[in-house]
Amino acid sequence: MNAPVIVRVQREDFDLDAEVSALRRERSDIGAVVTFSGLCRDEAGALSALELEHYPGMAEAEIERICHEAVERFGLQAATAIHRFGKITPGENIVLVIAASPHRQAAFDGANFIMDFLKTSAPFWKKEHHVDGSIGEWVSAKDADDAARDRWTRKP
Amino acid sequence: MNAPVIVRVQREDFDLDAEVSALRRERSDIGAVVTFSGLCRDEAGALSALELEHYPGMAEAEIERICHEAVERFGLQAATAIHRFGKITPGENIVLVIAASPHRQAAFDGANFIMDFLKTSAPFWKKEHHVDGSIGEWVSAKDADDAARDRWTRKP
Amino acid sequence: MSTVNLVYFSWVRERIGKGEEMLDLPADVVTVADLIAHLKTRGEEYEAAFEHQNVIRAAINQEHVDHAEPIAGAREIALFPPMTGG
Amino acid sequence: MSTVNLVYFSWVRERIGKGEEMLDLPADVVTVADLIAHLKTRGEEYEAAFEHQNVIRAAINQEHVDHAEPIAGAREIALFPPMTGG
Repeated sequence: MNAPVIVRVQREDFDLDAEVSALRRERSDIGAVVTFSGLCRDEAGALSALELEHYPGMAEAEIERICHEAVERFGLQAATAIHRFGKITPGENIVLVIAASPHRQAAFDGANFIMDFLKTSAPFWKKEHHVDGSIGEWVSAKDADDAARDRWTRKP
Repeated sequence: MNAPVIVRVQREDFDLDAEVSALRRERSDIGAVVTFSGLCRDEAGALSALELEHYPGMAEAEIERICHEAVERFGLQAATAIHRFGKITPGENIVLVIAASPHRQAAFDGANFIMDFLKTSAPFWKKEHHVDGSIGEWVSAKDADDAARDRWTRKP
Repeated sequence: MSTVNLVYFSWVRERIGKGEEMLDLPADVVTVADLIAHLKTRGEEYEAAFEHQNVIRAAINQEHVDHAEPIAGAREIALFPPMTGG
Repeated sequence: MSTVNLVYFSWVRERIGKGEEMLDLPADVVTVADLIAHLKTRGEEYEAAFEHQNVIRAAINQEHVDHAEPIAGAREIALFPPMTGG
């Protein structure tokens, strides 16, 4: 497959419109573009920031593996995944995934698949900072995220 | 539910970034935003334009009903749906759906649900214009679209 | 006798040759199915539009209904092919 | 004896007190599980980091592996908790 895959791991914010425009540019064979933006929630006002640690090199490599698998499995025309690291405050972007395809379900499934595997396989870890100044625990991995990933191994 | 629902049926194009920004503005409780953009494909170069006819009044009302159902069913924090009418050329936007939720799967499901029902229940009809100057047939409804809609009646 | 506004879309509109008309309906036109049968008596353009009447969709006052729906009290009835938006 | 670069993340890093170290490994350290058992002999900070060793994830040369994976030829071995990105 030579569908373009763009992966970036960066401290700075990203621009949804710029990324979608780059992926759509100068082609008119795309029928569906699905984007997923993962944002930092304030946890009912208790959270002041998330601090994201990552494994440089492997983070990019792992997300690329996931995106290429999604391209192949769902016949995507293009895929983009951008994941931030460092300190991120409520309302800010954490992650962006974009999937393009001729038809809508493949674009939905592609973006959903990339997010499920990114959650469980991309080497990132979140630590909570509270508004009261305390630094909380590392966020625990959720069984629900493993279950979400595992549903893709039941071939349709 | 008092989650904000924005529905527009319009001839002019829309701006993905402006719509997402409007929905995110001044809140930090959203964890996931999924967008779906449906674009006009060139059908391997054969298509010069799609002409979209709609039922004014009912189109807006029906999409609002669908969005409110999605808000209730998936606990969405906000939903936006914009559908264009008139002549649309390859590469241009036809439809935009946005769903916001605290967690990712509800946002994916909400946008997917809105699109499936919009396809089969919103009063729009597409006619093809070909690059050779001929005006083609009205696009036929697909059984696959009915099947996609009907999967939502099997409650999880 | 009741008067109703009929609206047509897509190839139903094209075959009938108009998008809208006001019509007085006889008292024995009770359901959407009755209405379609009645329209088919009005000329070959209507016969062509409703040739495959099972595929025709209907809305009363801008809400989807099926062919068995009574039309009493309808201000506006729309008849159109399956939708292809999105 | 082989030399390998070990990298630690998240609370594994915090408990050990460093993010990276070069280590000479005895010949009887064959798998990732052996490596974790070996590290646990190096002090209480390592014991704390690998207390619940079943939850520890490993990567060799930046690819996920399980605990039974042989480490022969590894340039870099990473040990870390379950991931929580996205």
